Amino acid sequence: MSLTRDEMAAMVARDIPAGSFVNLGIGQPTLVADFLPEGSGVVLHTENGMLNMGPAAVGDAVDQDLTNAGKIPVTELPGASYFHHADSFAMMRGGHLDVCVLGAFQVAGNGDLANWHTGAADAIPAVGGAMDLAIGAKRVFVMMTLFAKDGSPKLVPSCTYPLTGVGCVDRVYTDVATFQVGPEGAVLLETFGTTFDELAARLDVPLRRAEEAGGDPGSS
Amino acid sequence: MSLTRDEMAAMVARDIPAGSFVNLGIGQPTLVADFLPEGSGVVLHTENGMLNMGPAAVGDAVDQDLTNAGKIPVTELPGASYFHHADSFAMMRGGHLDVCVLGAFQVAGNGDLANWHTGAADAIPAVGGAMDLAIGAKRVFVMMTLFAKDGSPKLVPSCTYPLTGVGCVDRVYTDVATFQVGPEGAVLLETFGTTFDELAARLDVPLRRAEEAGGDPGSS
Amino acid sequence: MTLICESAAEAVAEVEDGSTVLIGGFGMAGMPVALIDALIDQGATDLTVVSNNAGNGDTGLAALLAQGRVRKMVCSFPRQADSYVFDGLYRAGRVELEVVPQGNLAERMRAAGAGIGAFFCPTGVGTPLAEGKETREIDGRTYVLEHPIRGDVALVGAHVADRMGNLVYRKTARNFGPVMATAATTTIVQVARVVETGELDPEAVVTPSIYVDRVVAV
Amino acid sequence: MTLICESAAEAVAEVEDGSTVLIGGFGMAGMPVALIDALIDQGATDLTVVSNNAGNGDTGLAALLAQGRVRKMVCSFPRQADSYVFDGLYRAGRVELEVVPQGNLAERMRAAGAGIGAFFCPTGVGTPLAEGKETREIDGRTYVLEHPIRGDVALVGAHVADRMGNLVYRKTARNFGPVMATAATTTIVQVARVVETGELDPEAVVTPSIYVDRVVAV
Repeated sequence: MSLTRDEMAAMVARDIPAGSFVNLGIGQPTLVADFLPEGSGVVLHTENGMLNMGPAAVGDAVDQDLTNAGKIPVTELPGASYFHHADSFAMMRGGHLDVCVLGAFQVAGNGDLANWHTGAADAIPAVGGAMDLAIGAKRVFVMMTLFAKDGSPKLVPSCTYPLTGVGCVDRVYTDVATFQVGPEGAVLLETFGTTFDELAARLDVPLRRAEEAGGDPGSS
Repeated sequence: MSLTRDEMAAMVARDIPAGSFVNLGIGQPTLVADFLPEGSGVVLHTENGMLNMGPAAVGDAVDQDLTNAGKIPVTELPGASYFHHADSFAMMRGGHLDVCVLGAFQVAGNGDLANWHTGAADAIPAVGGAMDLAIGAKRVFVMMTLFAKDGSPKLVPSCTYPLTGVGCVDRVYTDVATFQVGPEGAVLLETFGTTFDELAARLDVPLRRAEEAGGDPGSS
Repeated sequence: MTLICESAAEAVAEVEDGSTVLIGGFGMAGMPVALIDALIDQGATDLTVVSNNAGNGDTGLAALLAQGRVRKMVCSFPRQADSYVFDGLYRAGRVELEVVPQGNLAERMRAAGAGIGAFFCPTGVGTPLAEGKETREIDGRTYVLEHPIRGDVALVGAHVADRMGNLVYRKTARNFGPVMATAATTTIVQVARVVETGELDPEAVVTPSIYVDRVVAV
Repeated sequence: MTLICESAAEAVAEVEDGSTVLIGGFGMAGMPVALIDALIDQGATDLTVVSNNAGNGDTGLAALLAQGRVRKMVCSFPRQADSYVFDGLYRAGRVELEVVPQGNLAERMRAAGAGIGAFFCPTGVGTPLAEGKETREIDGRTYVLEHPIRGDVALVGAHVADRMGNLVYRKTARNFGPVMATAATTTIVQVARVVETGELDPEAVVTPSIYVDRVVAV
């Protein structure tokens, strides 16, 4: 069985070490927050200037001065701090975040990331903080479906969409498999309702098994 | 009659526009604070991270966590703010201070400043914030005696001591005269107990009278 | 010295045609809506606007855009669910767009305020947004050279000012305000209220008065 | 995650020989004397120390210097009325000295913390301290290229920490602390007291917990 979005988020949450400083980007990756175990000590950063962000705000807790990077009202946990945008991005770009989780249009076997522009001629380009997050965090996780709606793979030998960052992705969490990517190429770590052979047949990117890659790439 | 140090400080204070943001460096220039008229609205900056610094602290007001750039205990005025060193020097280097008053070993007619190192072989070099102040403030005033103890002039055609900044000084306040310096060379603005001719004879730097220089360089 | 203004109209009275205007806010948080509305009434046009987004709904920056007063937008993320005003103008070729990674937008304004001539930055290397820009390898990593973004005017939304112009902000509405205040020749701030000098904690002031030219409580 | 230590000795236990150690303080204000004393006991040697001054009197940094544990000082202003320990070592050729303009010292550490590869800076142009450095004219002004200063360890004196490691400072003792905290691999902080998480105002936190590794109350 392939994973639901929530199950994918849970897989990502599982691989975030306790006490990490983490940025969950916008959209789907923000689901990861719901699956961090209680007492994990994970501190969430939001690019718009806050550490120790809490869950989405509901009811009376909604405050238009307190939103996440997706402009969704959120809450503040004890021990939070606020800072301005240059300080926030200095934190990202200076390599202080342990993990960043992003969505993607495409990831290449070498870790190249394309998640800001489809390259379509009539698309209005919008990058936000994606390029800063892509190069800033110590480890970058991507969370996406492995195949686009038209069935084309999103884990590719080389990105055809405009790049967000070069060789910046470490892990790819998808609905049917988890991969390690980087200078050594793509390594299959886990499958969900599919097999190495099925995936190797559908993907153009050269794929190795974790056992072949050596070491224990699954460890954090 | 030549001016005392206090009288020199009063001359500098006279030329600081109301409401200016001002840095008085260390040593003699800090005397200028005592001669700012009440209600001038001048805000003093100290490089170690404070705006709206008050007078020197005495008695119980001495607090080792509150000092000026010369490490002398000072006080805080209402409306003060504290910031860290990178923010403090960004304020200086970004050109936000209106006036900075510095001491000097030598000033050249073109505005070059030498105030950090005598060039002596056995001197321990120490620059502090002098180079940042020299290039940062909108206007740089120097306050010094015109002649060294050995009688040699400190306003010179070209600095022989190592430079602090290039062409950065606007005004030179001395015990016997006030000068404008800069790309147009040295212009005598005022004398105290001496004359243009006497000074022209003792100084090697070409000297013009304010009338020759045209305009009204004495205005702020 | 900071001028405490009676109205937003007075605060923005001197904005000139052709100005580069830095506008704070991240979405609506920290957006100086009263100042933008006053700028719309004031009439300055042919503006270059630097702001993270390109307007939401029909108010604030979106309204300024709708009036055709913006020649060019410099922003990181124009595309939002409710950015239809900008979208329409852009597709009609009636506004220029320079997309800048959000961190570069902030750091380039910080550089303008801090007297930095240019800086080598790790963001965007190997992407279309670095095309044509100088790159350099330093200690084994590749960087792109980025230049300051200066404003003639900054419009900032803060929370409280004292009468000297010291500012504090509120939660994530702080965002670009403190950086823009340092990067503009004239910084104009709207606040919820103005308090007497001495009422703000000097340890908690975020934008010192030196960066603030005009304040209006709205 | 920040470790709240029982003693200064525990806080500095892992400093290694040959480390670059950033030491906060401007004169004695903000000087982390307890951490320096613990470092003296701990024994790490062959250190490069980055600090604004080169020690006052016989305590703190001066005592570390007196023990011959510092190979090189990087500072803006070694010469003070009571810097006799450094003066003696320097004149005897027993310590190297790199003099850096104070603003460059701060900005180079800020660059290290912010991921900036290098920056063009207006300070020092045409002076001996820029000799041999790359210069460039940008928009009619000449700048010198300056590079980051990174620390293996930062020793910082702050005022209050919460148990997560968020910090506030006190008056001008803030000085280099917040910048150094961002520029070092391991940041070790001495405070007057540690409070429960949630007791510090999130709007007034100066150094967020992400930059703080070890805290000790002294």
